[in-house]
Amino acid sequence: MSLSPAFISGFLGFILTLLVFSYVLGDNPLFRITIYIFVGVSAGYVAAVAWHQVLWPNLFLPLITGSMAERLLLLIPLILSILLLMKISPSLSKLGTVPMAFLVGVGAAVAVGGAVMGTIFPQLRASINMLDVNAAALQGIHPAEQLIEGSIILVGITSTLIYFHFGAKPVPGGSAQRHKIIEGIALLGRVFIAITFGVLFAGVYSAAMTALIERLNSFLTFFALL
Amino acid sequence: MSSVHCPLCGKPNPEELEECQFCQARLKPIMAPMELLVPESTEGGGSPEKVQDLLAGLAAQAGEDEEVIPDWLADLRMESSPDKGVANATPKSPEPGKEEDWLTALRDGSDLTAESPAARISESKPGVTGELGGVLPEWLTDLHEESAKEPFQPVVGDLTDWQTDEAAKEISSDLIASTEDYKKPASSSNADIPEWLAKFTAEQTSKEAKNQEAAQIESTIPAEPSIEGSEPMEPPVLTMTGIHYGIPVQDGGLPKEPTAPAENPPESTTSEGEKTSDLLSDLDKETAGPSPEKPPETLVEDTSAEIPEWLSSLSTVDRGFVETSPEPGAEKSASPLETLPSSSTPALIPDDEALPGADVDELLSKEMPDWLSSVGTEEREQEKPTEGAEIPLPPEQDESLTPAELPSWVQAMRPLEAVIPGLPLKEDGEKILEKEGPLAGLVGILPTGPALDSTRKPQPYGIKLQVSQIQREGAALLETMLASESEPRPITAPTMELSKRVLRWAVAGILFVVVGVSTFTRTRITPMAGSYPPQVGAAKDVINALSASDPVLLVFDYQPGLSGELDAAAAPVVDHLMLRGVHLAILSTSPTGPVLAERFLQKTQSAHGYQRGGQYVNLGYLPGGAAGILNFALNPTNAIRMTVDGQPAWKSQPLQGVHLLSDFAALIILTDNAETGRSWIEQAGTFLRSSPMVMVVSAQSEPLLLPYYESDQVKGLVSGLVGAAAYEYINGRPALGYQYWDSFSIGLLAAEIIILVGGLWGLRTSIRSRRKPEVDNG
Amino acid sequence: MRKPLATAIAIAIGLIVLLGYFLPGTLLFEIRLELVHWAVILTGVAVLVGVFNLFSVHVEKIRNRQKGNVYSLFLIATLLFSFLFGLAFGPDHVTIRLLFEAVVIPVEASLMAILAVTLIYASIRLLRKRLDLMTVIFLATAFLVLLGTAPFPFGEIPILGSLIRPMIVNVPAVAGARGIMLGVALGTLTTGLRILLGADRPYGSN
Amino acid sequence: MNWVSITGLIFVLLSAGILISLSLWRRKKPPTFRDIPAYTFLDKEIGLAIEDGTRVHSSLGRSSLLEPGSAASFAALGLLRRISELTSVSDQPPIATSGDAALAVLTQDVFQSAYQTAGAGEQYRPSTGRVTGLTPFSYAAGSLTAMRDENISVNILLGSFGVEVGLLTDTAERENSFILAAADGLPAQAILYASLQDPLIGEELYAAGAYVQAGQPHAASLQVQDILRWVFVVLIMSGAVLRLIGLL
Repeated sequence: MSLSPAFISGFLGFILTLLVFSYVLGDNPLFRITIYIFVGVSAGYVAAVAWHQVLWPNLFLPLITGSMAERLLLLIPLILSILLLMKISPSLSKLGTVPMAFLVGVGAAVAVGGAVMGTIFPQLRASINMLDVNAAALQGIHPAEQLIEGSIILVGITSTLIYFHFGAKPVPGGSAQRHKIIEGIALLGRVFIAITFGVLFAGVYSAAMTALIERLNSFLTFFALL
Repeated sequence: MSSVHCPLCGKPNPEELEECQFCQARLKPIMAPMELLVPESTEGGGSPEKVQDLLAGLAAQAGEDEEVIPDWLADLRMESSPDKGVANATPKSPEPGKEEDWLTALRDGSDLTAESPAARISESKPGVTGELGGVLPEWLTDLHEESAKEPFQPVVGDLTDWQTDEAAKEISSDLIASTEDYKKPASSSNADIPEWLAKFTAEQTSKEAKNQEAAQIESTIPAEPSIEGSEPMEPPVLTMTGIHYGIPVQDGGLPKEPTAPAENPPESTTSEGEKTSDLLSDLDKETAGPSPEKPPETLVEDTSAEIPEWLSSLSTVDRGFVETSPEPGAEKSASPLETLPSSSTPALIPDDEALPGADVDELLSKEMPDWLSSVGTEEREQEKPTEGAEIPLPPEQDESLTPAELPSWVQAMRPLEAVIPGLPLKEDGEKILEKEGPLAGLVGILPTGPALDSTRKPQPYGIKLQVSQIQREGAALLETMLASESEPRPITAPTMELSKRVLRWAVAGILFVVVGVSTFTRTRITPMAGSYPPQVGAAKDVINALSASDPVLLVFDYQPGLSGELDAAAAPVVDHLMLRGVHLAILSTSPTGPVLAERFLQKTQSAHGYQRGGQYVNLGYLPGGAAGILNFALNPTNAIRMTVDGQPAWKSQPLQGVHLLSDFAALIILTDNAETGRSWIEQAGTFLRSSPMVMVVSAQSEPLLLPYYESDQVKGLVSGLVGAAAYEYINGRPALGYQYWDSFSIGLLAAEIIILVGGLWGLRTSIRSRRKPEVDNG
Repeated sequence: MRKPLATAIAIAIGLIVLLGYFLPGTLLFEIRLELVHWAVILTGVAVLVGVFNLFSVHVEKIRNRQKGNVYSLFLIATLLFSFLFGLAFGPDHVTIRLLFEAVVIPVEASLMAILAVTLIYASIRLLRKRLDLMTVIFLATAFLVLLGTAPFPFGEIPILGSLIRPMIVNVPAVAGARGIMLGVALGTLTTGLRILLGADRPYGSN
Repeated sequence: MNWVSITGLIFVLLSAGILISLSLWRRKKPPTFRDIPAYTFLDKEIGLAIEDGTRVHSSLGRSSLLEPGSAASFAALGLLRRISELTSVSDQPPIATSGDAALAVLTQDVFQSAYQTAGAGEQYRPSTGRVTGLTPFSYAAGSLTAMRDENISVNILLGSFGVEVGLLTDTAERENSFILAAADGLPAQAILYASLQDPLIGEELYAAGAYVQAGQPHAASLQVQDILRWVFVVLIMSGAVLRLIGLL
């Protein structure tokens, strides 16, 4: 047994894992200390990464070594960055509104573009292709099988979509109710949603179980170092 | 003493309080600015000029406002008002021909105009004009809200939390709307009363006169009023007072003198102060955020289609008198805003009166239990005759009075002296002996002195308490509630908490023991699955097709928490890659990715002896999420310039000859997040050209990414420990998957049993606990 | 206070980036890339602001002697150490890597591991919270999929892993997931549009 | 430039057009939406929190503003603003935690402007909008300690979450506090579905603004979603049939 980096890392890992596991029994000071240390280390690490791998190579290095055009162009983000840093001070925080508006504008556009081009169009296309028996036949899938599976998926997609329908008519008693047909389809949609969440839940559980096994195995690894 | 219901907690508060005594929510949000206006304008009516100036200023500002408002916005504002205007103009019970004199009608109209804005505001429904401020983009609403700066902006500023931003703006914009109207009576009064106006007022009056009270009001106006002297600018002041105190207009007591409108407001506001909170509280109720499924009910109906023709035509003409700047939307004058000003006024009284009885009830009934709201209704109904009695009787009615017929028991009380002539009548102290009329001979029947000033009838009180069935039920309910408060309750919470905690411990204990025992004993009894998923075989085929020294981009996009699963899943794949002798470029869109990659290689692949800078290069963190991925896919050399250790990235050995994304022989994505996986597929997929993409994902993401394998966008997919075990199995190289397999299988089995047993137990408990109340009730 | 400038910037930048998204190969696309690049720089600066926020919140906690202020000392100490050390020597330094491997990975993985307990606990309490058909379907699906995930130590149930599980995962689950994802995309679209139209202004412009 | 991009642009412009029209359209009655119990209870619970003198805690997830998950954060910010207006009378102002630095700055901005609107600008404290961690699990861990220490009775977990949301719901349950939670990611939704009495699913997250009456555009958004939803249904069904018979 020597104080090698592997040992230190293994020892700390072992102790901290036990302390986190103690949360199962209930909140306790040792768990708290572990959590605060963890939050502190991870935040410091991410901040260091932000400096070394975002700000330095993308802003400061080109400002120092880049061409004149590049430097001039980077003056804008530099000014915005300085304004954003004003958010640190409550009295100057108003100055940071402009860079935040910039970020929000870009973020909203990325969200809208991503939703349309990344989800809506591909998903619609994939859904429409569900009954493409010819393409399925080329992949060696029997047309009848494709037809049945495709129909179920189509019904599932549409009923799930309809489940979310918000518009409703007010009914006596202060609540609101959707049309009976929509309610009927929505019920079917709920079944598909429940199945989907059941599958995903099982997936998350498998991941968590693997994490538990890995942690317990790490104990073995640490014990082997002793 | 009337009370104001707090819009936040719903509890009643004395009217004079500014904040709720229970929750400290502000009760009178628009008081302050209005108070600034009211004293000046109402005190003795002595300074009409001041008022005129002020209102002219308001009007001017409103005019300026209109100047800068684009026509489409103006249209919007117009659209917002028909609700009010039309509803106000809707008479309750037509009774034509009551008032034929156009002069009287006009005067009457102008008097009533004075009260209109108050009523309009009281009736303004939320979500109309004012919403513009709250809902439109700033660049749209700026212009609209400019008009509220002076003096209305403070109104908005004073609003507290319970009044939403939106609601605040509604009120203020209603005020703005009313200020725009103020100038209209003024201009019309200066004019020579054209024919159209006479016609208008006559019509208006005839419609409105069906209301009994309105008829009485009209009758109080003297025969020779001075139109000029009626101070057309006064009305808005009265309006403001009305807003301020929330006075229902009919309570104000109508002027007896021709010039009374200017002088009466203070009187009216004080005498009816008790009832004043109604309108304000109504407003509050509307603004205080009804529950989502109960959107605020409109107090008035939006009946733009029902705008009478005369009304719209009036507005058109009326507009001509107003010195406003030309407005593009003016030709659409049938639209609501124009209908508001004077045209809508006559019907205000009936409308206002109708409010508490109908719509307010509707509102109240949503907030209160039935029995409570019905009590309120009953009380209001009881009040109505009293209010009616306060209004001076018109002369015609006085003349038509018939001698009262006394009931027999009163007749019997008459002293004998009064009946028998000649007997002296005795006056008893302060009590006055009635000498004539039906009460002749009775002593102390009619009150004297101050009592005569009282306009209220004494409330008749029965000896027996008159309680309706509903009230009785309500009282019983209240009694039960109070009784239940004092009843000792069994303390169940700690037991529940303990059982929950024990259950949690039991679950944790089972899982830890089962998995721990399996891990520490290193059992290997669970067989591998008989069949492996085809996507795993496809991944193996892709890697098999790679040649030595091919550059492969390996993306570590998982978080440390999932490293247990992803390390295990990725190990056989990376092992296979290294066996093929490919060069690796490591990249991550998560800041923790680069260090996870180093740890992974050191922990699981150290046997291959890959050296950084030699066989692999760590390009570090690629910021920007999906946008960063696109940036990298477009131009990798520009997106990442240096490696994680500060070396020029693209000059390193593993990246020789790589300039584009398609120069990589394959792209392997290791991710726990389906979103990240999709981002890579969507952003980088097209730039890969013929190079294949393989994914190693967490089990939770499998159902979401599987369709991409089926659509051939991803050439291979290894998911979770199951995928890892299958990969190891078909590749013949056991690694972490094999090592964890037994524990995984046993852990899952334990979980399945717990879910099954726990689920059945939960089902039974739930059904039992549901049945229990039924049995108790039954 | 009104901030028309901020709103104008958010809308203008948003629209340029959005148009660039749909018009590849144009100048707008190039501008979009540059704007996103600037945004990436700003998120990097925001991280520094965020770290300062974390620091100041805990300093305030200590100063005001709030509940749990002792623990805040640990956070501040480790935050300062890892940040300053990382700043000086880079996140690839062996000490930082050691700290990361000894603290961050074990704690995160352990939190994930106790999620195994939490999830099972939640699932067995679920029927007591919400007794309806959907809950039963949810639990039954989870149960079946878990059964089909791996063989038992004593053998494999035929069909379950090879037929039933893949069928559930590939057919109804895919359908439900697509429906939900389309719905989420719709929500994303309208939420984003509200910001691009200036109706929502979360950047402090009233 | 290809036809898909052009179609995408047209689709976005059309959606924006409908959204603007519906936002500006004044109608007789505001639109009504189906009941979502979680939002119904939220109103009540916030009122109780104010009465109790306890805090409302809002956690906005950990999505970067440059990722598609930012929309969930924006939706959560809309709700946060409304909540901060509602609770500005409370002597225990709400707190907001987030796992992204820029998002935390936005929560501060939202608090500040909401208090100013409510006329309680002096109540604003920058420390109420905080970052609790910069990685997903450290964010969850930091938030769970805040949930235990800050006298919180209402937890609103709305935004972009991963599986770490399970730790937050577990803590809220241990504290017996009310939870309203919705996430954009499917695994997180599955965890919420298993943990909560009234889970919010998928798109319901983005309806938060409309259900707390944050303004007409929020209600209009839901109507736009409803319109597009039916367009999608028709497109999918007709497209699939056409593909089946070989016409597409």
